[in-house]
Amino acid sequence: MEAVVTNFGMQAAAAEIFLLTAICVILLVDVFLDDSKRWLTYGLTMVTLAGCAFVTWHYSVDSRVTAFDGMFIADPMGDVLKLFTYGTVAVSLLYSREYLQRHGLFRGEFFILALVAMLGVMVMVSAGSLLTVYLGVELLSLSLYAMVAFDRDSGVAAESAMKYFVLGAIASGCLLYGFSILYGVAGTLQLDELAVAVREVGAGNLGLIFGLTFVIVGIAFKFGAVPFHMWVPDVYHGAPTPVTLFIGSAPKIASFVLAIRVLAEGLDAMVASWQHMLIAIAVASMIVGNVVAIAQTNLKRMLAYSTISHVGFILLGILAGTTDGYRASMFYTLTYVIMSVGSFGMILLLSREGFEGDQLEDFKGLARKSPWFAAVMMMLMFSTAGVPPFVGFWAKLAVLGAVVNVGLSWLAAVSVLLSVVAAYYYLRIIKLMYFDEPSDTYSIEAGGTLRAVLSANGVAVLALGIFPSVLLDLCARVLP
Amino acid sequence: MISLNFVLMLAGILFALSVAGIFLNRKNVILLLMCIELMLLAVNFNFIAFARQLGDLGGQVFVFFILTVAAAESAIGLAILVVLFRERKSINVEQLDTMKG
Amino acid sequence: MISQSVLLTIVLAPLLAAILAGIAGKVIGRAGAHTVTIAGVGIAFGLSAYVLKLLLVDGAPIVNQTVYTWLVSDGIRMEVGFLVDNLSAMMMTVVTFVSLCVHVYTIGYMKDDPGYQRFFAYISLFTFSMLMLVMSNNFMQLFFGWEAVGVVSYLLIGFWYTRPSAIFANLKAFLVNRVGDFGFVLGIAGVAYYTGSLDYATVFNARDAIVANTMTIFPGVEWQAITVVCICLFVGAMGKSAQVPLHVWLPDSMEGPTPISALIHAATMVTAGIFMVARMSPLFELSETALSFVLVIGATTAFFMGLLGLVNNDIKRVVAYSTLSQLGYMTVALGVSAYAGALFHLMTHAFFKALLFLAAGSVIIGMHHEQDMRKMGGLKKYMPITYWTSAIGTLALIGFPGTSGFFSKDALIEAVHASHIPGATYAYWCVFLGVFITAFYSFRLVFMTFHGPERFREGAAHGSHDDHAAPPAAAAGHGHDAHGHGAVVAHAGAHDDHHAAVGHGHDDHAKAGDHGAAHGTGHDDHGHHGPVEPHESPWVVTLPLILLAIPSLFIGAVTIGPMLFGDYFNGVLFVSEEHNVLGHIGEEWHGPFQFIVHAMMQPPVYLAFAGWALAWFLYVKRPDLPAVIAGKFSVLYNLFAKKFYFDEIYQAVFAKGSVGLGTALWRVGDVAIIDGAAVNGSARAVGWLSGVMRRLQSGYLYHYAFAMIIGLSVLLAWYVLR
Amino acid sequence: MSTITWPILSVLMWLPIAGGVAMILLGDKSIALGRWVALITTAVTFGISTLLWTNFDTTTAAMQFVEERTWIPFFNSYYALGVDGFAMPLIVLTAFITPLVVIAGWSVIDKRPAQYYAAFLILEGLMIGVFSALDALLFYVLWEAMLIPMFIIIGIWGGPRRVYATIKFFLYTFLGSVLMLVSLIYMYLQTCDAGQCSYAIAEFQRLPLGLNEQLFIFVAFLAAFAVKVPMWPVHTWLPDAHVEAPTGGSVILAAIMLKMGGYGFLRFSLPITPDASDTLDWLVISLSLIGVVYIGFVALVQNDMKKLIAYSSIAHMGFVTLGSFLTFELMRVNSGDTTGAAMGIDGAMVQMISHGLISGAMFFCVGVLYDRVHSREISAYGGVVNTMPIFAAFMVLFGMANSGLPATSGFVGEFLVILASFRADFWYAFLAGLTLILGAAYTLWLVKRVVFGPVANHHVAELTDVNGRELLVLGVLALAVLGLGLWPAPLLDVMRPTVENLVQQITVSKL
Amino acid sequence: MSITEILFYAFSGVLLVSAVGVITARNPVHAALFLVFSFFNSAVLWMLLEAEFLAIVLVLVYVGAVMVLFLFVVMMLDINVAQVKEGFTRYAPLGILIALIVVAEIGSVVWVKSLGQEVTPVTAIAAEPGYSNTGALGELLYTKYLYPFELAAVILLLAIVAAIVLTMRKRAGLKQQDIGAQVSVRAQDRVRIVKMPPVIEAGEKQS
Repeated sequence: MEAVVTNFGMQAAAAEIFLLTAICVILLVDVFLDDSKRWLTYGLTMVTLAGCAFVTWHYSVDSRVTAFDGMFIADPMGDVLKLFTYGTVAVSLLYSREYLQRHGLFRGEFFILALVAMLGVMVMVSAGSLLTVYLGVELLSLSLYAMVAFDRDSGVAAESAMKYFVLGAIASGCLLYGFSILYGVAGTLQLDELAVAVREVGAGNLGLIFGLTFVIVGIAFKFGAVPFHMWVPDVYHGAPTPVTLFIGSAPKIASFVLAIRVLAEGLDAMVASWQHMLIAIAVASMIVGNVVAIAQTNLKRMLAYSTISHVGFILLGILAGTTDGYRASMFYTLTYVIMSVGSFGMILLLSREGFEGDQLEDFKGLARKSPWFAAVMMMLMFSTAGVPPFVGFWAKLAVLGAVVNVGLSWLAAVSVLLSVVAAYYYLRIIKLMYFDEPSDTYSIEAGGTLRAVLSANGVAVLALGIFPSVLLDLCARVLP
Repeated sequence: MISLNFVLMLAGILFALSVAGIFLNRKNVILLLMCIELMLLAVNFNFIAFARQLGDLGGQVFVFFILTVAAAESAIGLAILVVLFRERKSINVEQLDTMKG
Repeated sequence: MISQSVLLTIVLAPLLAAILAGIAGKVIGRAGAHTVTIAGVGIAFGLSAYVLKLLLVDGAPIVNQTVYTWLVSDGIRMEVGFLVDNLSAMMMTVVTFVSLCVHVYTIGYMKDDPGYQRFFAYISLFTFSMLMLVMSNNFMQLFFGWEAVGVVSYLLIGFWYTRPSAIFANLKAFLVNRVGDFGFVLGIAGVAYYTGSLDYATVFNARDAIVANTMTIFPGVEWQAITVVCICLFVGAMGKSAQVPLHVWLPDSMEGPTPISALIHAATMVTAGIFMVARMSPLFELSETALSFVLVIGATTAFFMGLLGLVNNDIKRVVAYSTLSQLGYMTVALGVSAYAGALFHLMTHAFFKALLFLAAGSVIIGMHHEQDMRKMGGLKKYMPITYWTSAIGTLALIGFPGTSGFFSKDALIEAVHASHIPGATYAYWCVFLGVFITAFYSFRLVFMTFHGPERFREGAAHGSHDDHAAPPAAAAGHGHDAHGHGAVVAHAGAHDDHHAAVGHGHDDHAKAGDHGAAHGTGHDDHGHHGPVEPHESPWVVTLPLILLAIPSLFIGAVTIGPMLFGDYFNGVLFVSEEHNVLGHIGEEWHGPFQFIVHAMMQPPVYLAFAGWALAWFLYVKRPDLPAVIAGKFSVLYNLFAKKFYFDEIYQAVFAKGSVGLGTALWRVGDVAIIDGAAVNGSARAVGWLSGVMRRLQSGYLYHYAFAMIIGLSVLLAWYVLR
Repeated sequence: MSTITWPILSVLMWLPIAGGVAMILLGDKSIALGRWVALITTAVTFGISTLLWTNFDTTTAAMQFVEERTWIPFFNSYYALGVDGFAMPLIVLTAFITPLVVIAGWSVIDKRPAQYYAAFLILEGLMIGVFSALDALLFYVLWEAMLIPMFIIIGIWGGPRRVYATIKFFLYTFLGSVLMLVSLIYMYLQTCDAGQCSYAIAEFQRLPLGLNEQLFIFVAFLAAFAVKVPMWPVHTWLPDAHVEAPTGGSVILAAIMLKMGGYGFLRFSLPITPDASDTLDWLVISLSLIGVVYIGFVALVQNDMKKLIAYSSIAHMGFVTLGSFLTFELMRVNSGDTTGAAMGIDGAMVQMISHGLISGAMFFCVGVLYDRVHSREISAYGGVVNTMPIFAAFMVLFGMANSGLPATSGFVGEFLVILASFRADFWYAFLAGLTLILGAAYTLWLVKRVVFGPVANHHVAELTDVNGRELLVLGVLALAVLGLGLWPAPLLDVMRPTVENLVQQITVSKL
Repeated sequence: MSITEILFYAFSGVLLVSAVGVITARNPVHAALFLVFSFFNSAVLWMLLEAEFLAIVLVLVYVGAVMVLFLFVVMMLDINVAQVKEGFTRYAPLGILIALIVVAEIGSVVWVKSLGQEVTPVTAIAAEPGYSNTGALGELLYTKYLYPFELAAVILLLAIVAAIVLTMRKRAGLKQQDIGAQVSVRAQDRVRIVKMPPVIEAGEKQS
């Protein structure tokens, strides 16, 4: 009997393999550690991330390579996004360490779940088939559900996890339903074949549009776009801050790549159809996100609504359906992740024993207590609001350019006007920090690492704002 | 022969039922989880019908994975449910409203 | 040749003096300040006279040269330059001469004032400004001088800045002037539009371009551009020369110290408007409508403002109303194209009116800063120089044959008589009757002040003070001797509602009180109570009186020939043939003496005598009658006493109206509509929307799911089932 | 020709920013040193800016001292700086005012002084950048970035309602400018269609645009610039911002930031959308005239000194917009003849510079009083002249300048604009001319109530006259106001080729 | 109509009925059992749709494992059955409306418009001799779908980790057997041999 030898092209997936192996190792190591030695798990996680980065960098590709019979795609965009994901996760975990320790959450499983979630992101980044897309989505989602509920002593965490779970499952159901219709009409699960089949069948095919609608719902949910956004505020609010931080960062890259892989690669011929749907969703997101954010008093919740509005902007780039749009959207995603990580990092910085630091009021008079971190937060907020010279502005500019370029100037106008509304609640934080007097005398207790990384994060927002080419050119290069 | 449309319609009705179930159930989270299972079942019907229609096993493979994932999902969902019940002593959906606005 | 450096020196000497006295006043001291400024003005006067001599005697050519280019915009070159011809040389000489007199006079008049240096700085600055005005060769610089004299006037009226009435008056003066300037600027803009230049010579050469144009200001009504431009320009003159209805500032300007009343509000600044219109004669000649307008305005001012002088008891205000009236005469002359007549009267008036004011000031000093004529009387023997000089001034003012005022006024009336433009008849009757009124109030002043019983000792008996019935003063039983600490009372009275709208019986005494208060010590001789003993003023005061009395008497006879009927203003003033009333009169010109003889056969002279006689009768012979007459004609009396209610109307309509409009625009427009409804309203709307939309985030899982399903259904319905 | 070979504009822009960063690093502890750092930085900047003037070639409308470096290839955006006759005077004005602000805050600011100076220094750099940017994107970035320090300045060092004021200020201006961003993007994409993608302003000016496109772009620009100027009815942020801002903030706001709007009209609106400007000039002119008259009346009834001056700023800025937009009406009325257009623009520019000096000075004056009495209410004063004669002299001088007295700079711009607007329409000139009355009324009434009169209360009685520092600031400004009023020709000479070029540019239809 | 079709329609009907039962049952246990019943029906239908392996897996994995888990949890959590369905009827009309809308939308596409495609005859999978659905699937899973297969494994691992981390907790006071400790215990840990000096009482000697 002849063995069927298939060249799976495994080195393309070297990073994933490395990561999976590392996860198993950490899992095993962690079992034998008692609580005082958890730092080892943490350290190993960091090493793993570094290793992943090395492997990804080492096996990086110049052009698209498929592996596992087309199930896996390695391309420059994927490599960049993966590297970025590692960085984001690493920074998130760095920010989170002290909080986790304080709240008794500094357990090996947290890192395992984080790494698995990251694996999910990577799978989505490299997905070549609707099936791998689905598995990536689930890998990520399931980890996140567990992470949200990770603080077992927190009722709100469990509540938000439950909401997240149920709604996420519905979204998965919709996504799958859409996949199934696409599969039925196009006859394939492979994204590249799907693209060909769509052209054969015709982009205006009713079945395809039908399936597409369900897919859009799934994607919009993962993004947290209106009206599929309802989970976002509650989950951001209820989850332990490190988890909120985590959800606010790497999964956004995943959502972006999900849209890119499915819509831009698989269903690129149907751009006319999904463009319209995304316009509606994007506008609704920007309106709801920005308007409701104004009424928030909890910073995490406010940032959740702000996320929703930013998702609207990310979608703007995607819905343009042009390479420039995808680039813009990718740039937006990456910068948003940087800003989001920094913002939640600030909450973690402020938190201490018995103090979450997630109320807006907690930022009162920060400029007095810590001028530097107030400045960091200010830069983050201005950047998030899209005020130059911070990087957030370039992100907005890029997507607006993409939108105007496809003749949707009105959409650009609407979005900039809404960004004015958005500016209000960001300014409010700056107001609290700078214009109000502190209401307590506690000082920041966070350790050196957190301070250093967060500082770097803030400076990055400014530096990238002055020299946005660093990142923009990268996006332009990997999305030819 | 069983028509494709019929199966798809069956799946569609199942999907709609599960959706209605999620909306109607306001007391018990477990029922929501069950509705989700129902929803996945509907999707599975689609895949199987299409697989048969297309003469392609890809759909069946997908169903296989959906079943696997659904099992894992149930496990995690139930685990969250347990945590929730421990904290709240209730799994009443109407009481899951501490966060809003 | 007149060199530019001479002209620059004329202008800059007072300026430098002003700067020195103003900035380094503390350093150079009081004596230093007046030395410097008098030197500056003296130089200016000397050189002005020299320039006049060069022009007249040596036949030097007219100077029209640029000092520097102020700016060039859009091809229009705006320059600072001098035009020195016979007109400006005359003005320069008059201005610097009167100014010099006033400078000297001020030494005496202001000797106790803490703002001594400041005052000298101001009047020197004024001299500079006035010189810039008259020497200008273009509209821009004219406007500069125009405004600059306005500012100095503003500063000087408000010289005693602690007095509410003074700072009310100066604001009022400036704003009313600004109304005129507003028209003036529009006129300048029109000139620039039609001729493309601001330079006099160029403009006058290009005046046909204006005539050729019409303007549609109100839809459907075509106006001659020249008429619009000229009327706009004249509106400027109305402001500066206090013509009805922009005259209201001038009586109030008497809040300022008397020397500046003489210098600015009688002799020089207020005649700037006359000067300006004369300068613009090439333009005005082209628009009969504008001339008629000028004529009617002038005539109205001449007659009706004179009426107000009949009933006023404030010595300065009476002179001020006579100034208004005389300015009206000049304007009438302009209106009938007798520009030379206007200028001639301007010059003579400058001398005799400055004289009258300074004399009034001298009386005021002598009376220890009392201005109410009812408290004077019989001063003749205490203040002989003042008496005689003011008598000369009065005679000149009423046009007593042979005095300078006689020549100018009589020629003027003749000119009006000879004119046939619309409004000339009205104007003639106004100026004609005005002669009588002028004579009456002028001698009323003289008789009340210098003749009759010596009322100043019975101060306490006068409980009521006509406009200034300040109850505290009456209650105090001191009458109106609010010197020294009484200043407080004066303020109280001024504060409540009078402001400058109503005449103030006294001028300088309050100041003395203020200073007393400010210094924390009593004031020397001005601060005491009780009856005052009048005394003749020091030589620095009387010398200028004498100096001014001389030209008041003689300058008319000397200069009437060349100025009115000769070629003095050849090439400067332009009179079209059909308007040339002076030329018409000039045909019968045979020298001053014949002029007097001729005039003696005309009614105006006798009218003047009649006024004189009536004044004598009422104020010397039967001093009890005026009150009776006032009672009989109380309506008329009140109308005059309230100055035709101009102030009240302006106060109600413009001042209150503007404030009301501003408040309405602010409260309603800005605060309520723009800010309240639009800006904060949209902010509130967003906030409200936020509140509503956040309720959608109910916290209930099934609602969330419901939203998703709705979203799905809508997307399906929209995109699939289209 | 300019003989400067080193990147003078970059130095001008970055030197203050570097100084500002240094201030932040120095911190409040070494503020004694810090003040000198701030002063020296701004003084040196001013010194360098005078080189700009002396080396300026007044014969050409072309950009001078041009620097260009690739910045963001993704957007084809360049770090391109350069000045012409519009930008250069404004840069010099900026560099001139800022040292005065530093001096004015010398011993007054005791709350977080390092940050205070840093904010002003950074603001200065950004403002200079705005005026010298040749790349629309660079312009926009700096334009918006400028809001941040001002937001902070008002918010931290402002008065009791500072938060409301500063957020209103920020959102108002932000709202205005975001629409401009969209139109910039739009034009960028149009240049792409034309072949060479570019954000260069010069390219935008050359870009052929249809009337409808122009109208949209024009309206977007109008939103941005009208808010900044500010024009009625989008002016209400200004009084609030001024009232609450610290003295230095008010000065910068009034003296320079408002000029951005006028500069924007001249640099963007007119040359880029000449046909839309032609179509909509009635709108701008009407708003300007409403501004002059309406705001004049509103200013009259203000009880707060700063608010009054703020309103007067709005009225004065009305002349800038009026002057800038006269060209088209002139051409219509005078059958294509553009005579007077250049005068209007000249007037607008002079008015900007002059208003920069005068309003700055007026705010300094208010600041001097506020530092002593801590009230901005007019009714809290009265008879200041009795205790502060020197100050009173300055106040009267600047008040006169504010009401457009000849020989002060305030006259020149108004005069030119009135002259020019008469050519277009008698009523334009008439309404604009009303400022002669209204301006005098509100300014001098203010002066009357504050400066003149008897000593109103014990606060006034205890006042001390200006100290040396204040005297320096006010004196320098007074000299500048008088200097510009007495001899504006150099300023006009510098602008002439640029103005003529602009007039020529906007009279050529893009259609 | 062939017997397959009749069976299919019949089981479909039962499936829908039991699905309705799932969402309307008052008692969660009943709901779970309805769900089990639905799965059984589905398994039959899948059989008819020639997905034999999946049908078996559905029964084994779902009914055998997942639903047992559900029932276990239902039993474990003490739920007040009485109030479970409160308010159900209040929202029923809206729920039914939603369901109908979704059905209508889906139906209009898949039923009325047949996904916008020609209705093509079913191309049955070639039932070659010895064809085994299980075998075919298995071959695919280990070749073409190896990567997803591995991922599925990770998901299961994740589920294990997650379920443990969320539910396993060491309660205070809980007595547990520590086998390691038991094994590694040494004699000396348990028995302490205490040497005591002999105490001789004087009286004893005498006895």
